Amino acid sequence: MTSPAAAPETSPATTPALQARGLVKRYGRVTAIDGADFDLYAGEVLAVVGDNGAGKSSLIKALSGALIPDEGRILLDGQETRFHSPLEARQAGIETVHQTLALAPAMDIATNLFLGRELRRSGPVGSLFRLLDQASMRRQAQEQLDALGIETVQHIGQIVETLSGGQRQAVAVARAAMFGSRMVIMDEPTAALGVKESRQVLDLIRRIRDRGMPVVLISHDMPQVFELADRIHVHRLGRRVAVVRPADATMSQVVSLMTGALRIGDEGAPPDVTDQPAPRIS
Amino acid sequence: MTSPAAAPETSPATTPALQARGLVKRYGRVTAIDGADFDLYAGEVLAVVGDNGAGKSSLIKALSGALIPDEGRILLDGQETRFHSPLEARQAGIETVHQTLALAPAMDIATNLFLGRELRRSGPVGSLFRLLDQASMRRQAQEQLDALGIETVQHIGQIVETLSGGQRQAVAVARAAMFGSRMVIMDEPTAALGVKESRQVLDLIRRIRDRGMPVVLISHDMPQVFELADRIHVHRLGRRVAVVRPADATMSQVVSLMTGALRIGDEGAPPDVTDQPAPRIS
Amino acid sequence: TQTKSGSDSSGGSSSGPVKVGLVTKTDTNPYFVKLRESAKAAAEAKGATLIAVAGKFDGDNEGQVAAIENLVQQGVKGILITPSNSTGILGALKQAKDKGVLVIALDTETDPKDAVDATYATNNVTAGELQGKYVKASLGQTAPKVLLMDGTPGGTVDQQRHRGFLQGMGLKDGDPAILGAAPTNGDQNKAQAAMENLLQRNASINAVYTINEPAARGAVAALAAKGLSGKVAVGSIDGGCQGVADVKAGKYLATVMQFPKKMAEQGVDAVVAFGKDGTKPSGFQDTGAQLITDKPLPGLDSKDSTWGAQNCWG
Amino acid sequence: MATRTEARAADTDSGGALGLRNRTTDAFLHNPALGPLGALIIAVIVFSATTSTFLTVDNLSLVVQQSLVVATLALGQTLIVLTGGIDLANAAIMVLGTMLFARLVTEGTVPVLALLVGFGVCALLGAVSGGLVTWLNLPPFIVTLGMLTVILAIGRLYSQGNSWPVTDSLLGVLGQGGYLFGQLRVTHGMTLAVVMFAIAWYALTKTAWGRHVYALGNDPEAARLTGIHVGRTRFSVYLIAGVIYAFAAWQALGRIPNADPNAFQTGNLDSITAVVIGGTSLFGGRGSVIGTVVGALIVAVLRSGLTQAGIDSLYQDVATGVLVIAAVAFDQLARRRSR
Amino acid sequence: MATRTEARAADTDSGGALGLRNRTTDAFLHNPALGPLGALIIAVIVFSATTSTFLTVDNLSLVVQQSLVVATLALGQTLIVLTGGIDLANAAIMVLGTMLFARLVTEGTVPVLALLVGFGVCALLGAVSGGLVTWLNLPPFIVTLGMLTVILAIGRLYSQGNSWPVTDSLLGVLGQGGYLFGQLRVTHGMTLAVVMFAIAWYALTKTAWGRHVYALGNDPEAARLTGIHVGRTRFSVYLIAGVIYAFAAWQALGRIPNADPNAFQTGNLDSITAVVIGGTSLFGGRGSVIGTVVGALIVAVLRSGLTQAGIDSLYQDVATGVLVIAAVAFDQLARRRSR
Ligand SMILES: Nc1ncnc2c1ncn2[C@@H]1O[C@H](COP(=O)(O)OP(=O)(O)OP(=O)(O)O)[C@@H](O)[C@H]1O
Ligand SMILES: Nc1ncnc2c1ncn2[C@@H]1O[C@H](COP(=O)(O)OP(=O)(O)OP(=O)(O)O)[C@@H](O)[C@H]1O
Ligand SMILES: [Mg+2]
Ligand SMILES: [Mg+2]
Repeated sequence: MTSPAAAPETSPATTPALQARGLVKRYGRVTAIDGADFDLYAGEVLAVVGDNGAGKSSLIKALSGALIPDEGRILLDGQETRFHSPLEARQAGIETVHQTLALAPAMDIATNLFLGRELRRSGPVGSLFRLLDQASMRRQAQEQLDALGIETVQHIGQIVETLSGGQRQAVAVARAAMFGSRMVIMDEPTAALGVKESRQVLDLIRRIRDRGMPVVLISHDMPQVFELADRIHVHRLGRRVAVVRPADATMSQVVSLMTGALRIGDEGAPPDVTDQPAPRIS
Repeated sequence: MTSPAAAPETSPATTPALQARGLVKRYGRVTAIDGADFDLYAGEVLAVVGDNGAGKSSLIKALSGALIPDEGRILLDGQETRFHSPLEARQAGIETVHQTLALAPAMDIATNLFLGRELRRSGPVGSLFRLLDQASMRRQAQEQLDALGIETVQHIGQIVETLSGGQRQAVAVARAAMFGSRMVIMDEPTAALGVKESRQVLDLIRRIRDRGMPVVLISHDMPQVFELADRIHVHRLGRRVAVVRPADATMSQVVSLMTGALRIGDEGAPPDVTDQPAPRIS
Repeated sequence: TQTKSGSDSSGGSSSGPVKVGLVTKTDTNPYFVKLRESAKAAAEAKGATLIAVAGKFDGDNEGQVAAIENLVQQGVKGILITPSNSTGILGALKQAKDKGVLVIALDTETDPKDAVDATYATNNVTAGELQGKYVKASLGQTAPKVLLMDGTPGGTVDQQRHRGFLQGMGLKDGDPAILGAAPTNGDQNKAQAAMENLLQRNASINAVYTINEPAARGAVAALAAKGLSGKVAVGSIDGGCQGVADVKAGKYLATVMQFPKKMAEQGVDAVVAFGKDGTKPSGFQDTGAQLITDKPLPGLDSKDSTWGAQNCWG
Repeated sequence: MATRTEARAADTDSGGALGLRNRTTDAFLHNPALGPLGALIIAVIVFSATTSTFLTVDNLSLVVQQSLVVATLALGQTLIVLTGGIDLANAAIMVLGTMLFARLVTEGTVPVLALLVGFGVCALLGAVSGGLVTWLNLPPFIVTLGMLTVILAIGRLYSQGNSWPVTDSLLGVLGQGGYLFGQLRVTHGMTLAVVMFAIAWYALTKTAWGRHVYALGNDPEAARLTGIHVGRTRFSVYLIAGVIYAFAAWQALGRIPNADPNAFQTGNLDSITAVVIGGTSLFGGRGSVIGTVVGALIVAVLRSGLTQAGIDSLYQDVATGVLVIAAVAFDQLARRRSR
Repeated sequence: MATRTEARAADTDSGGALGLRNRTTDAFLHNPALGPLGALIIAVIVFSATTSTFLTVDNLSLVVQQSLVVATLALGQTLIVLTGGIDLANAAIMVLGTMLFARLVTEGTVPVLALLVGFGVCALLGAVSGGLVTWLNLPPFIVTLGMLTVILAIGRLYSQGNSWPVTDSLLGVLGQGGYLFGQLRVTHGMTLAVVMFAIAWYALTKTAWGRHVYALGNDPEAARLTGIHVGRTRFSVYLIAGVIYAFAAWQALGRIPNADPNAFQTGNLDSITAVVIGGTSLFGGRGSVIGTVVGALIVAVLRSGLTQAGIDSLYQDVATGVLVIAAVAFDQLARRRSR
């Protein structure tokens, strides 16, 4: 597992929607990703769990083009890919909610939601004069926020840096939900959200999955993970140490895997399900 | 409850350690605090819960000097106080973990932990030449992080902006825990923390309370709140709508109070315990 | 383009004291400071008001044009100007003239000369030439090896003096006798650093041209540090009191004095006269350039530093 | 939905006086140009009251004409500052532009062609700065400082100590113009400036490109993560700024029909001043081109007004320094009020 | 604890080549002055190889002397830039200082007293800028631009067109000095500069105050929330910078015994250039005074070396512009390599 030069081991059964092998990323003395593997199958919710600093965010940054790994390969639907920027990943249909949210602080909610994907007016004013359709962007933004149950936002033109922590996070989640076309990656999307709002996001994730789009969910909330995930990817010290199915494992087993108290193969450890396709939800 | 001019209603029984009456803060069209009251008694853990954007962070910012309210009064041990800056609140012994963490991104962990409270060498090199005692700051910082169970930080000289989200939050919590001398206010301290790390922070909060210091805990995690809090302050639309005791209420009742589905006095609502001192833990 | 404000305000002002506008190139150069002080004194003596405005740097055409426009709006009778660039401000001057304002160039000519009603100026080419002739004469038969401490690259005065100096020396740009040149912006600090660096490269020189006296002082300091004091013929231009004192102290051989006070007084007088009865002066009046040295050389008219100290301008 | 309406109700029932205050607050927060505008208006009123010559249509037209070149330079500067950059080379690029225009025409090139060449070179120089900033990731201050030094030197080498008077009517056309209402002189340069500022305002506030420019200055990492064409946008800003400097060069020839390598040495600082007085943050991402117009006008008004008041240039400098600080302080106080 | 050790092991067993690479990476990340230092060394080597006169003790001493005044100005500038500010008035303050020193002594004041007055006035002017920035919350660019205009004008009014030659030995003492190893001329000014930079380095990296300065520039809001004396620290920086500018004034008189109101007109830009070349970010919070020394030296070395190489001044400008950009690009590439 430490060798990044391992032969490509694409599963014969189903090609994963997104796959990574032997990713490595070092920052001077710190090794953030240390030969990590990753498999995401179509139509599943894959939870990624791990201690703080295990390298979860770094992993998904590498998968979404935000970070260029020093070593390793990334395969999209079995095709080797290299994302040189987040833009390329987004163009490939991968939408990401980063832990840092990636919002422009001095701009308003609607603007942030449509940043980089603005709607233009129809007709020549749009195509020729490139006039933005602010009205419909605001309307859609409002709808999207309402759908997430964020009701305390007093107007959609509010500047993002003046929003509460949860409101800001909701904006970032709403954005990914609106635009994901191939898969959605969410890095702790409910960390700052209230009870009701978290619920809505979980519903949203289910709805996305039900449309056949896979979702990667990083979360520290075990009940949430067990409720939602089809498979659980356990990350530790920069690499994947296990993949388990919620049905096969208990929360405490997973926590033990995360902290290293238990290893795959140990007595009492749940079965590893790496490279087995997830059950299709239909 | 809408009138900020209401007569001072200090409880005759015990003087609250920190009390606020009729706080108001407006930002243009948005009203963040709308006549909020607040009571914190010695030796208790007071949970503050509420929807996203309810005004919890704004409230505790007003209590910790980070924000100057337009109206209202703040009383510290029964004495009316005005904090003109976070510094004044800190000097009064109020330590705060802000939701934004308030860390200097380009500086290292140890530096951030001791920012504004640096240790100097003993003897004339310290008093005359003001030489910092970097070694002991680093040692203490390491101890404090270890106590929180943050073990993935690879060296204490790591720059904060390169830390993972959870690691960063741990630094902010560790700082407040180290320096609080009168009370500690924590705004969603476990939002980005892992399972084990969250546990440690909860233990930490208990230990602080057991030293007799009151703790204000803002959290969206209901099980956590019910496990830890002595009283629960429910915030909604910029003001306090109820104070309940975990023993008297269920989680769903509290959530209903938060969302406005239930009001104090309604049938099925838990009893309001405003202004009643918390039971002393000894 | 007869507009109301021009004629109105100048008409209105004829009741009060005559307003005289002075536009210098900068406020920074001591030379211009003296010019404005003299003009102020002259105006006071004649019961006129002087409004002095300046560009921000040598070559600030835009600043001078705005200054002219604003002065015309203000209702001055006449404008005295040291034109920053000989042609850059002609349009504004023409408009001023069209509005009945008397325009006199001080210190520097315009090109063409009839863009102003009259000019009272030093001929900078002559001044440079005097320096060149003197330096050449002091070298005698020795073949010249010259360093040039220029002013601001491209400045009019800079070019005229430079050209004059080379004429006086009998050299041309690019002559192998010229071992180096550097812009100093007339700043002593820059001149010293430039001279130091040039000397590091080649210290076997025997003559130095300087654009003005601060540049000369910088050059002399660098020469002294190299132990070349007195071995190199240094000349300068300006005639400030400190420069004359430097000549007296033997720091450099000679300087060429200008007479800003004369220019200013004549200019103010002309505007006041114009304000009284409408008489316009005309033509070019050279206010002269005088070689000052304590080591007079045959064939060159010069005055000594004592005379210089009595006539220096600042 | 009920919740939101409730929240809004809480706001509206806070009553008349507060309502007004909240409305001014909002205005100040959403229009960063309002503060500078207030300062400008105050300055105009004061000068109109204290001098008899300031408030004449003639003079007002002049003040605007005097501010045109710096305002145009500052327009390009605003774009760059919005991305978190700074351009020290803008005036040098412009001056080189004036020299190209003038010299080419003097040497017999068709004026239109000379204009094209000049515009092309200015755009190219902007692109060089932009390329270095964007793709080598160098600090804009150093890049444009280096460009400044290089371009000034090239200009002087090209001019060989000459300056080039302009007689061609196309090159000088922006200084021409007619009278509005029979009195107010409106030059083509003014019209052009209005058009340019309007286009820039439109592009910055009504198109996706403009939003990306702001986002870039706001938080470059967030902009990158959202998948904005960060490099392309940043580069385009420098390129467009180069073109704007070419327009500034044309404006400059309209005002002073002479191309001089030594002109506008403080143009870079002057333009930054206009930008900052106009309320745009040097840290990027916050500000507006309207503020920049106001900033450029404030400087011109101060200069004109102080001269009309008969104040000597040295004292004028003192006054200008103090008043520029005061103008920005006024803006700050207005903002603080509304917080 | 086990976990951490394990993590470290993962790093060390990644082997020799990578280990080296990681170590250089760390060096570059922790010493922002390393890149500029590399550029300086390269420049020195190139000039030593291509000219016969550059690498002489004599010339090296000269280069250092030439860089002293700008380096001292840049020291004060560094402090201010670290807080996220900028000081356009520094050279003007310094020049006023030289004039006070020189004129007071010329008019008969005891030299020590003249020095005290000069230092006092410079400190006061720094404090005025600092006060406006700190307590009125105005942008440093505008405040110091206003101060620049005002101080320049005051200086000219005070000088009335004169410059003041300095003959007093105390005022000129920093230009004096002895020889080290019989050859290398070391002036007292050089010694003073070394002492000042050492103190500044110590204060910035070894004391609480220094950390607060960095924190302030890093994230002012975070600094405020942590309870740093934000106002006091910011103000102190401007005040101290003022005192440093007084030292620069003294240095200037040591080099050129003449106080001239028109000297050092580009001192502000030159000092910012040294700061930025030295790797300090204009956004604040990142950088070092060591970088600033290197930055100031790079500029002096380029000028001297290009002159030694016999390059004409205009072509020198072209080369300087290009090389300054190249120096910073070198730094960037070194950093990127190590990422
Ligand atoms: N730019 C960087 N420079 C140095 N170290 C870094 C950098 N980015 C991340 N790291 C380190 O890499 C490790 C993994 O970080 P990462 O953010 O991926 O963790 P994570 O699993 O997302 O943690 P969390 O649950 O706290 O968000 C951490 O130890 C972190 O300190
Ligand atoms: N500076 C500001 N300008 C305008 N509105 C603001 C500002 N700060 C806060 N608000 C608004 O005030 C309300 C309360 O915000 P606050 O941050 O206190 O909420 P919160 O209860 O902490 O929410 P969360 O649980 O999401 O952290 C929100 O609607 C927010 O948008
Ligand atoms: Mg993470
Ligand atoms: Mg909050």
